[in-house]
Amino acid sequence: MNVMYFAWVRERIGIPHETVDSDAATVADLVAELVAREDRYAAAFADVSALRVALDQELAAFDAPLAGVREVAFFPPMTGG
Amino acid sequence: MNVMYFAWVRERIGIPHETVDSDAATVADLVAELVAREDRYAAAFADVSALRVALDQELAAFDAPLAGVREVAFFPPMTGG
Amino acid sequence: MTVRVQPEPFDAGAELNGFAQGRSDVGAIVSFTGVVRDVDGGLREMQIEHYPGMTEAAIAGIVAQACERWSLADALVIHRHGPLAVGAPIMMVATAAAHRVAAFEAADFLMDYLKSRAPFWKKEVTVNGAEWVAAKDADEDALNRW
Amino acid sequence: MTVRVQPEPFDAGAELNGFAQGRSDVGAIVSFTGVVRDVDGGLREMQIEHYPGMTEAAIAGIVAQACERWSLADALVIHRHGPLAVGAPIMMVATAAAHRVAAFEAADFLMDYLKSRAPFWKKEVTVNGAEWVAAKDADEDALNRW
Repeated sequence: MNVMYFAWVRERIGIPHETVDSDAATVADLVAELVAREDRYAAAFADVSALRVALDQELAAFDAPLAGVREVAFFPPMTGG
Repeated sequence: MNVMYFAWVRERIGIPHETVDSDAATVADLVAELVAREDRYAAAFADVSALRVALDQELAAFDAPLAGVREVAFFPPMTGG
Repeated sequence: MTVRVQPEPFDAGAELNGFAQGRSDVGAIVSFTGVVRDVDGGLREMQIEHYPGMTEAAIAGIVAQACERWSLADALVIHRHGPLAVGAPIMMVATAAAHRVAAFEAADFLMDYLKSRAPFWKKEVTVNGAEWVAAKDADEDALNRW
Repeated sequence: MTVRVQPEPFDAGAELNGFAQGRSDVGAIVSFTGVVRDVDGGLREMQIEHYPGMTEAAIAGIVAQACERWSLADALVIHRHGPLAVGAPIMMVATAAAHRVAAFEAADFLMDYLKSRAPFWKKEVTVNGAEWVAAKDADEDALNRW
Protein backbone atom coordinates (compact mmCIF):
# COMPACT_ATOMS: atom_id res chain seq x y z
CA MET A 1 0.00 0.00 0.00
CA ASN A 2 1.33 3.44 -0.96
CA VAL A 3 1.03 5.96 1.87
CA MET A 4 1.40 9.66 1.02
CA TYR A 5 1.89 12.71 3.23
CA PHE A 6 1.27 16.34 2.33
CA ALA A 7 2.01 19.79 3.75
CA TRP A 8 3.03 19.78 7.44
CA VAL A 9 2.22 16.06 7.78
CA ARG A 10 4.92 15.42 5.15
CA GLU A 11 7.31 17.78 6.94
CA ARG A 12 6.82 16.14 10.33
CA ILE A 13 7.22 12.60 9.01
CA GLY A 14 10.09 13.72 6.77
CA ILE A 15 9.15 11.86 3.58
CA PRO A 16 6.49 12.48 0.89
CA HIS A 17 5.43 8.83 0.54
CA GLU A 18 6.37 5.28 1.42
CA THR A 19 5.25 1.72 0.84
CA VAL A 20 3.67 0.26 3.95
CA ASP A 21 2.98 -3.44 4.54
CA SER A 22 0.00 -3.60 6.83
CA ASP A 23 -3.03 -5.71 7.66
CA ALA A 24 -4.80 -2.74 9.25
CA ALA A 25 -8.56 -3.08 8.77
CA THR A 26 -9.32 0.66 8.89
CA VAL A 27 -7.55 3.99 8.47
CA ALA A 28 -7.58 4.41 12.26
CA ASP A 29 -5.82 1.03 12.66
CA LEU A 30 -3.18 2.08 10.13
CA VAL A 31 -2.63 5.36 12.00
CA ALA A 32 -2.16 3.39 15.27
CA GLU A 33 0.47 1.21 13.58
CA LEU A 34 2.34 4.23 12.21
CA VAL A 35 2.21 6.11 15.55
CA ALA A 36 3.72 3.06 17.31
CA ARG A 37 6.70 3.12 14.93
CA GLU A 38 8.54 6.36 15.70
CA ASP A 39 8.15 9.76 17.34
CA ARG A 40 7.91 11.61 14.03
CA TYR A 41 4.74 9.65 13.19
CA ALA A 42 3.39 10.23 16.68
CA ALA A 43 4.03 13.97 16.17
CA ALA A 44 2.27 14.01 12.79
CA PHE A 45 -0.78 12.10 14.03
CA ALA A 46 -0.98 13.67 17.51
CA ASP A 47 -4.41 15.18 16.69
CA VAL A 48 -6.23 13.29 13.93
CA SER A 49 -9.16 15.71 14.18
CA ALA A 50 -6.79 18.21 12.51
CA LEU A 51 -6.17 15.79 9.63
CA ARG A 52 -7.93 14.57 6.51
CA VAL A 53 -7.48 11.27 4.71
CA ALA A 54 -8.02 10.21 1.11
CA LEU A 55 -8.33 6.60 -0.06
CA ASP A 56 -7.40 6.09 -3.70
CA GLN A 57 -7.69 9.88 -4.13
CA GLU A 58 -11.16 10.24 -2.63
CA LEU A 59 -11.81 11.89 0.74
CA ALA A 60 -12.75 9.30 3.38
CA ALA A 61 -13.36 8.97 7.12
CA PHE A 62 -10.86 7.59 9.65
CA ASP A 63 -13.08 4.59 10.32
CA ALA A 64 -13.21 3.66 6.61
CA PRO A 65 -12.08 0.10 5.74
CA LEU A 66 -8.78 -0.34 3.87
CA ALA A 67 -9.68 -3.55 2.02
CA GLY A 68 -8.64 -3.19 -1.63
CA VAL A 69 -7.19 0.28 -1.15
CA ARG A 70 -3.89 0.91 -2.97
CA GLU A 71 -3.19 4.53 -1.99
CA VAL A 72 -3.75 6.26 1.35
CA ALA A 73 -2.97 9.97 1.76
CA PHE A 74 -2.83 12.02 4.97
CA PHE A 75 -2.91 15.81 4.98
CA PRO A 76 -4.22 18.87 6.86
CA PRO A 77 -7.49 20.55 5.78
CA MET A 78 -7.15 22.03 2.28
CA THR A 79 -6.40 25.71 1.80
CA GLY A 80 -6.57 26.26 -1.94
CA GLY A 81 -8.47 28.86 -3.92
CA MET B 1 -38.89 73.47 -17.27
CA ASN B 2 -37.24 70.87 -19.51
CA VAL B 3 -39.33 67.69 -19.79
CA MET B 4 -37.64 64.56 -21.18
CA TYR B 5 -39.06 61.27 -22.39
CA PHE B 6 -37.22 57.98 -22.81
CA ALA B 7 -37.82 54.55 -24.39
CA TRP B 8 -41.47 53.84 -25.24
CA VAL B 9 -42.64 57.02 -23.47
CA ARG B 10 -40.53 58.97 -25.97
CA GLU B 11 -41.91 56.91 -28.85
CA ARG B 12 -45.55 57.43 -27.83
CA ILE B 13 -45.19 61.17 -27.31
CA GLY B 14 -43.05 61.43 -30.43
CA ILE B 15 -40.35 63.77 -29.14
CA PRO B 16 -37.33 63.24 -26.84
CA HIS B 17 -37.78 66.46 -24.85
CA GLU B 18 -39.60 69.78 -24.79
CA THR B 19 -39.81 72.96 -22.77
CA VAL B 20 -43.02 73.12 -20.75
CA ASP B 21 -44.42 76.23 -19.07
CA SER B 22 -46.36 75.02 -16.08
CA ASP B 23 -47.36 76.01 -12.57
CA ALA B 24 -47.98 72.36 -11.61
CA ALA B 25 -47.23 71.88 -7.92
CA THR B 26 -46.35 68.18 -8.18
CA VAL B 27 -45.29 65.63 -10.77
CA ALA B 28 -48.84 64.23 -10.77
CA ASP B 29 -50.24 67.71 -11.53
CA LEU B 30 -47.81 68.05 -14.45
CA VAL B 31 -48.86 64.63 -15.77
CA ALA B 32 -52.53 65.72 -15.59
CA GLU B 33 -51.73 68.87 -17.59
CA LEU B 34 -49.86 66.89 -20.27
CA VAL B 35 -52.58 64.21 -20.52
CA ALA B 36 -55.19 66.97 -21.10
CA ARG B 37 -53.17 68.28 -24.04
CA GLU B 38 -53.29 65.54 -26.67
CA ASP B 39 -54.02 61.84 -27.16
CA ARG B 40 -50.34 60.92 -27.53
CA TYR B 41 -49.67 62.19 -23.99
CA ALA B 42 -52.76 60.36 -22.70
CA ALA B 43 -51.42 57.19 -24.35
CA ALA B 44 -47.96 57.60 -22.79
CA PHE B 45 -49.33 58.31 -19.30
CA ALA B 46 -52.26 55.85 -19.40
CA ASP B 47 -50.75 53.83 -16.55
CA VAL B 48 -48.39 55.86 -14.39
CA SER B 49 -47.72 52.81 -12.20
CA ALA B 50 -45.73 51.51 -15.20
CA LEU B 51 -43.64 54.69 -15.25
CA ARG B 52 -40.76 56.21 -13.34
CA VAL B 53 -39.89 59.87 -12.94
CA ALA B 54 -36.62 61.68 -12.26
CA LEU B 55 -36.36 65.28 -11.02
CA ASP B 56 -33.06 66.95 -11.90
CA GLN B 57 -31.68 63.47 -12.65
CA GLU B 58 -32.68 61.85 -9.37
CA LEU B 59 -35.45 59.27 -9.07
CA ALA B 60 -38.55 60.73 -7.39
CA ALA B 61 -42.17 59.90 -6.59
CA PHE B 62 -45.20 61.14 -8.55
CA ASP B 63 -46.36 63.20 -5.58
CA ALA B 64 -42.99 65.00 -5.32
CA PRO B 65 -43.16 68.84 -5.49
CA LEU B 66 -41.83 70.58 -8.62
CA ALA B 67 -40.72 73.82 -6.94
CA GLY B 68 -37.23 74.72 -8.14
CA VAL B 69 -36.98 71.73 -10.49
CA ARG B 70 -35.40 72.45 -13.89
CA GLU B 71 -35.52 69.00 -15.49
CA VAL B 72 -38.26 66.36 -15.31
CA ALA B 73 -37.82 62.99 -17.03
CA PHE B 74 -40.43 60.27 -17.60
CA PHE B 75 -39.48 56.71 -18.55
CA PRO B 76 -40.41 53.06 -18.04
CA PRO B 77 -38.62 50.95 -15.38
CA MET B 78 -34.93 50.59 -16.22
CA THR B 79 -33.62 47.47 -17.94
CA GLY B 80 -29.85 47.93 -18.05
CA GLY B 81 -27.12 45.54 -17.00
CA MET C 1 -12.86 53.66 -9.24
CA THR C 2 -13.74 53.88 -12.91
CA VAL C 3 -17.12 54.47 -14.58
CA ARG C 4 -17.46 54.58 -18.36
CA VAL C 5 -20.64 54.95 -20.43
CA GLN C 6 -19.87 54.57 -24.12
CA PRO C 7 -21.20 53.37 -27.48
CA GLU C 8 -17.88 51.70 -28.38
CA PRO C 9 -17.16 48.02 -27.72
CA PHE C 10 -14.63 47.23 -24.99
CA ASP C 11 -12.13 44.42 -24.48
CA ALA C 12 -13.22 42.65 -21.27
CA GLY C 13 -9.91 40.77 -20.96
CA ALA C 14 -7.80 43.91 -21.34
CA GLU C 15 -10.05 45.74 -18.85
CA LEU C 16 -9.70 42.89 -16.35
CA ASN C 17 -5.91 42.89 -16.70
CA GLY C 18 -5.68 46.66 -16.34
CA PHE C 19 -7.94 46.64 -13.28
CA ALA C 20 -6.47 46.77 -9.76
CA GLN C 21 -2.95 46.33 -11.13
CA GLY C 22 -0.03 46.77 -8.76
CA ARG C 23 -2.06 46.79 -5.55
CA SER C 24 -0.66 44.39 -2.97
CA ASP C 25 -3.79 44.64 -0.77
CA VAL C 26 -5.96 42.80 -3.30
CA GLY C 27 -6.51 39.06 -2.93
CA ALA C 28 -9.75 38.68 -4.88
CA ILE C 29 -11.02 40.09 -8.17
CA VAL C 30 -14.52 39.34 -9.47
CA SER C 31 -15.76 40.38 -12.90
CA PHE C 32 -19.14 40.20 -14.57
CA THR C 33 -19.60 40.62 -18.31
CA GLY C 34 -23.05 40.94 -19.85
CA VAL C 35 -23.35 39.75 -23.45
CA VAL C 36 -26.15 40.20 -26.03
CA ARG C 37 -27.83 36.80 -25.99
CA ASP C 38 -29.82 35.48 -28.91
CA VAL C 39 -33.05 34.33 -27.32
CA ASP C 40 -34.69 32.18 -30.01
CA GLY C 41 -32.33 32.54 -32.91
CA GLY C 42 -34.33 35.57 -34.08
CA LEU C 43 -32.46 38.51 -32.53
CA ARG C 44 -31.04 40.92 -35.10
CA GLU C 45 -29.76 43.60 -32.76
CA MET C 46 -30.08 45.05 -29.29
CA GLN C 47 -30.51 48.80 -28.89
CA ILE C 48 -29.75 50.54 -25.62
CA GLU C 49 -31.05 54.00 -24.84
CA HIS C 50 -29.82 55.93 -21.82
CA TYR C 51 -30.18 59.29 -20.05
CA PRO C 52 -26.87 61.13 -20.49
CA GLY C 53 -25.80 62.84 -17.31
CA MET C 54 -28.12 60.94 -15.02
CA THR C 55 -26.57 57.63 -16.12
CA GLU C 56 -23.06 58.55 -15.04
CA ALA C 57 -24.27 60.08 -11.76
CA ALA C 58 -26.46 57.09 -10.89
CA ILE C 59 -23.67 54.59 -11.58
CA ALA C 60 -21.11 56.63 -9.64
CA GLY C 61 -23.50 56.74 -6.67
CA ILE C 62 -24.03 52.97 -6.73
CA VAL C 63 -20.30 52.28 -7.08
CA ALA C 64 -19.44 54.62 -4.18
CA GLN C 65 -21.97 52.80 -2.00
CA ALA C 66 -20.44 49.40 -2.89
CA CYS C 67 -16.86 50.63 -2.30
CA GLU C 68 -17.75 51.80 1.18
CA ARG C 69 -19.94 48.89 2.24
CA TRP C 70 -17.45 46.19 1.16
CA SER C 71 -14.20 48.16 1.67
CA LEU C 72 -13.28 47.60 -1.96
CA ALA C 73 -9.75 48.36 -3.09
CA ASP C 74 -11.17 49.26 -6.50
CA ALA C 75 -14.30 48.98 -8.66
CA LEU C 76 -15.00 49.31 -12.38
CA VAL C 77 -18.22 49.74 -14.36
CA ILE C 78 -18.42 49.99 -18.15
CA HIS C 79 -21.85 50.17 -19.82
CA ARG C 80 -22.50 50.59 -23.53
CA HIS C 81 -25.42 52.26 -25.30
CA GLY C 82 -26.55 52.40 -28.93
CA PRO C 83 -26.98 49.44 -31.31
CA LEU C 84 -25.28 46.17 -30.23
CA ALA C 85 -24.85 42.97 -32.26
CA VAL C 86 -25.63 39.47 -30.98
CA GLY C 87 -22.66 38.19 -28.96
CA ALA C 88 -21.35 41.69 -28.28
CA PRO C 89 -20.45 42.77 -24.74
CA ILE C 90 -23.11 45.03 -23.18
CA MET C 91 -21.47 45.93 -19.92
CA MET C 92 -18.90 44.90 -17.37
CA VAL C 93 -18.44 45.19 -13.63
CA ALA C 94 -15.26 44.38 -11.70
CA THR C 95 -14.53 44.51 -7.98
CA ALA C 96 -11.25 44.09 -6.07
CA ALA C 97 -11.07 43.32 -2.35
CA ALA C 98 -8.84 41.64 0.20
CA HIS C 99 -11.13 38.59 0.42
CA ARG C 100 -13.42 36.70 -1.94
CA VAL C 101 -16.71 37.17 -0.07
CA ALA C 102 -16.51 40.97 -0.31
CA ALA C 103 -15.53 40.89 -3.98
CA PHE C 104 -18.39 38.52 -4.87
CA GLU C 105 -21.06 40.32 -2.87
CA ALA C 106 -20.08 43.75 -4.14
CA ALA C 107 -20.16 42.62 -7.79
CA ASP C 108 -23.54 40.95 -7.25
CA PHE C 109 -24.89 44.12 -5.58
CA LEU C 110 -23.57 46.34 -8.38
CA MET C 111 -25.30 44.19 -10.99
CA ASP C 112 -28.63 44.23 -9.14
CA TYR C 113 -28.54 47.99 -8.73
CA LEU C 114 -27.31 48.79 -12.23
CA LYS C 115 -30.06 46.65 -13.69
CA SER C 116 -32.90 48.46 -11.94
CA ARG C 117 -31.55 51.87 -10.93
CA ALA C 118 -29.29 53.07 -13.75
CA PRO C 119 -31.29 54.75 -16.56
CA PHE C 120 -30.80 52.31 -19.44
CA TRP C 121 -33.53 50.81 -21.59
CA LYS C 122 -33.10 47.81 -23.87
CA LYS C 123 -34.96 47.27 -27.12
CA GLU C 124 -34.74 43.97 -28.95
CA VAL C 125 -34.93 44.06 -32.73
CA THR C 126 -35.98 40.60 -33.90
CA VAL C 127 -37.07 39.14 -37.22
CA ASN C 128 -40.64 39.88 -36.05
CA GLY C 129 -40.09 43.55 -35.21
CA ALA C 130 -38.76 45.67 -32.37
CA GLU C 131 -39.85 45.53 -28.74
CA TRP C 132 -38.78 47.25 -25.52
CA VAL C 133 -37.58 44.74 -22.94
CA ALA C 134 -39.95 44.70 -19.95
CA ALA C 135 -38.49 45.04 -16.46
CA LYS C 136 -38.72 41.82 -14.49
CA ASP C 137 -40.27 41.68 -11.01
CA ALA C 138 -37.38 39.38 -10.06
CA ASP C 139 -34.89 42.17 -10.81
CA GLU C 140 -36.74 44.61 -8.58
CA ASP C 141 -37.08 41.94 -5.87
CA ALA C 142 -33.33 41.27 -6.05
CA LEU C 143 -32.70 44.73 -4.56
CA ASN C 144 -34.33 43.65 -1.31
CA ARG C 145 -31.44 41.28 -0.67
CA TRP C 146 -29.12 44.19 0.14
CA MET D 1 -15.39 22.80 -19.57
CA THR D 2 -11.69 23.36 -18.89
CA VAL D 3 -9.59 22.40 -15.86
CA ARG D 4 -5.88 23.22 -15.68
CA VAL D 5 -3.47 22.64 -12.78
CA GLN D 6 -0.10 24.16 -13.55
CA PRO D 7 2.98 25.86 -12.05
CA GLU D 8 3.10 28.48 -14.83
CA PRO D 9 1.48 31.90 -14.52
CA PHE D 10 -1.61 32.53 -16.65
CA ASP D 11 -3.06 35.64 -18.29
CA ALA D 12 -6.48 36.15 -16.67
CA GLY D 13 -7.60 38.64 -19.34
CA ALA D 14 -6.65 36.36 -22.22
CA GLU D 15 -8.36 33.43 -20.47
CA LEU D 16 -11.53 35.49 -19.97
CA ASN D 17 -11.58 36.54 -23.62
CA GLY D 18 -11.01 32.99 -24.84
CA PHE D 19 -13.72 31.64 -22.55
CA ALA D 20 -17.23 30.94 -23.90
CA GLN D 21 -16.38 32.60 -27.22
CA GLY D 22 -18.86 32.30 -30.05
CA ARG D 23 -21.74 30.91 -28.01
CA SER D 24 -24.98 32.78 -28.64
CA ASP D 25 -26.71 31.18 -25.60
CA VAL D 26 -24.49 33.03 -23.11
CA GLY D 27 -25.74 36.27 -21.56
CA ALA D 28 -23.61 36.35 -18.40
CA ILE D 29 -19.97 35.59 -17.67
CA VAL D 30 -18.53 35.76 -14.14
CA SER D 31 -14.85 35.41 -13.34
CA PHE D 32 -12.94 35.17 -10.09
CA THR D 33 -9.19 35.68 -9.89
CA GLY D 34 -7.27 34.92 -6.70
CA VAL D 35 -4.08 36.92 -6.21
CA VAL D 36 -1.19 36.50 -3.72
CA ARG D 37 -1.89 39.24 -1.19
CA ASP D 38 0.78 40.76 0.99
CA VAL D 39 -0.72 40.59 4.45
CA ASP D 40 1.49 42.90 6.53
CA GLY D 41 4.16 43.92 4.06
CA GLY D 42 6.25 40.93 5.13
CA LEU D 43 5.29 38.24 2.61
CA ARG D 44 8.22 37.03 0.50
CA GLU D 45 6.51 34.24 -1.38
CA MET D 46 3.55 31.88 -1.34
CA GLN D 47 4.15 28.17 -1.91
CA ILE D 48 1.36 25.88 -3.01
CA GLU D 49 1.61 22.12 -2.65
CA HIS D 50 -0.96 19.82 -4.24
CA TYR D 51 -1.79 16.15 -4.73
CA PRO D 52 -1.23 15.36 -8.42
CA GLY D 53 -3.97 13.17 -9.79
CA MET D 54 -6.43 13.76 -6.99
CA THR D 55 -6.35 17.52 -7.63
CA GLU D 56 -7.52 17.24 -11.23
CA ALA D 57 -10.16 14.64 -10.36
CA ALA D 58 -11.52 16.65 -7.41
CA ILE D 59 -11.77 19.85 -9.46
CA ALA D 60 -13.39 18.08 -12.41
CA GLY D 61 -15.98 16.59 -10.05
CA ILE D 62 -16.81 19.98 -8.52
CA VAL D 63 -17.03 21.64 -11.95
CA ALA D 64 -19.32 18.90 -13.31
CA GLN D 65 -21.60 19.40 -10.31
CA ALA D 66 -21.76 23.17 -10.91
CA CYS D 67 -22.39 22.76 -14.66
CA GLU D 68 -25.35 20.52 -14.01
CA ARG D 69 -26.87 22.40 -11.09
CA TRP D 70 -26.77 25.82 -12.79
CA SER D 71 -27.10 24.66 -16.43
CA LEU D 72 -23.84 26.38 -17.29
CA ALA D 73 -22.94 26.86 -20.94
CA ASP D 74 -19.27 26.58 -19.92
CA ALA D 75 -16.95 26.64 -16.91
CA LEU D 76 -13.20 27.15 -16.45
CA VAL D 77 -10.86 26.48 -13.52
CA ILE D 78 -7.12 27.19 -13.52
CA HIS D 79 -5.12 26.62 -10.32
CA ARG D 80 -1.38 27.06 -9.93
CA HIS D 81 1.04 25.27 -7.62
CA GLY D 82 4.68 25.83 -6.70
CA PRO D 83 6.28 29.11 -5.56
CA LEU D 84 4.25 32.29 -6.29
CA ALA D 85 5.37 35.91 -5.92
CA VAL D 86 3.35 38.63 -4.18
CA GLY D 87 0.78 40.02 -6.64
CA ALA D 88 0.86 36.89 -8.82
CA PRO D 89 -2.38 35.18 -9.86
CA ILE D 90 -3.04 31.99 -7.85
CA MET D 91 -6.13 30.69 -9.55
CA MET D 92 -9.11 31.61 -11.67
CA VAL D 93 -12.67 30.46 -12.06
CA ALA D 94 -15.07 31.49 -14.84
CA THR D 95 -18.69 30.56 -15.46
CA ALA D 96 -20.96 31.25 -18.44
CA ALA D 97 -24.75 31.02 -18.30
CA ALA D 98 -27.87 32.45 -19.90
CA HIS D 99 -28.59 34.66 -16.87
CA ARG D 100 -26.56 36.49 -14.24
CA VAL D 101 -27.91 34.74 -11.14
CA ALA D 102 -26.75 31.31 -12.36
CA ALA D 103 -23.32 32.60 -13.40
CA PHE D 104 -22.77 34.35 -10.04
CA GLU D 105 -23.99 31.47 -7.88
CA ALA D 106 -22.00 28.86 -9.78
CA ALA D 107 -18.76 30.87 -9.53
CA ASP D 108 -19.34 31.44 -5.81
CA PHE D 109 -20.04 27.71 -5.31
CA LEU D 110 -16.92 26.71 -7.26
CA MET D 111 -14.77 28.98 -5.10
CA ASP D 112 -16.20 27.63 -1.84
CA TYR D 113 -15.67 24.04 -2.92
CA LEU D 114 -12.23 24.52 -4.45
CA LYS D 115 -11.07 26.24 -1.26
CA SER D 116 -12.01 23.38 1.06
CA ARG D 117 -12.28 20.26 -1.13
CA ALA D 118 -9.48 20.45 -3.71
CA PRO D 119 -6.15 19.16 -2.33
CA PHE D 120 -4.05 22.31 -2.26
CA TRP D 121 -2.06 23.61 0.71
CA LYS D 122 -0.67 27.11 1.01
CA LYS D 123 2.52 28.03 2.85
CA GLU D 124 3.43 31.64 3.47
CA VAL D 125 7.12 32.54 3.49
CA THR D 126 7.50 35.79 5.40
CA VAL D 127 10.43 37.79 6.73
CA ASN D 128 9.85 35.89 10.00
CA GLY D 129 9.91 32.37 8.54
CA ALA D 130 7.57 29.98 6.76
CA GLU D 131 4.15 28.87 7.96
CA TRP D 132 1.37 26.68 6.59
CA VAL D 133 -1.87 28.61 6.18
CA ALA D 134 -4.50 27.25 8.58
CA ALA D 135 -7.94 26.37 7.21
CA LYS D 136 -10.63 28.78 8.36
CA ASP D 137 -13.84 27.59 9.99
CA ALA D 138 -15.64 30.20 7.86
CA ASP D 139 -14.46 28.43 4.69
CA GLU D 140 -15.82 25.11 5.89
CA ASP D 141 -19.06 26.77 7.01
CA ALA D 142 -19.42 28.38 3.58
CA LEU D 143 -20.07 24.92 2.09
CA ASN D 144 -23.30 24.65 4.06
CA ARG D 145 -24.80 27.40 1.92
CA TRP D 146 -25.09 25.04 -1.06
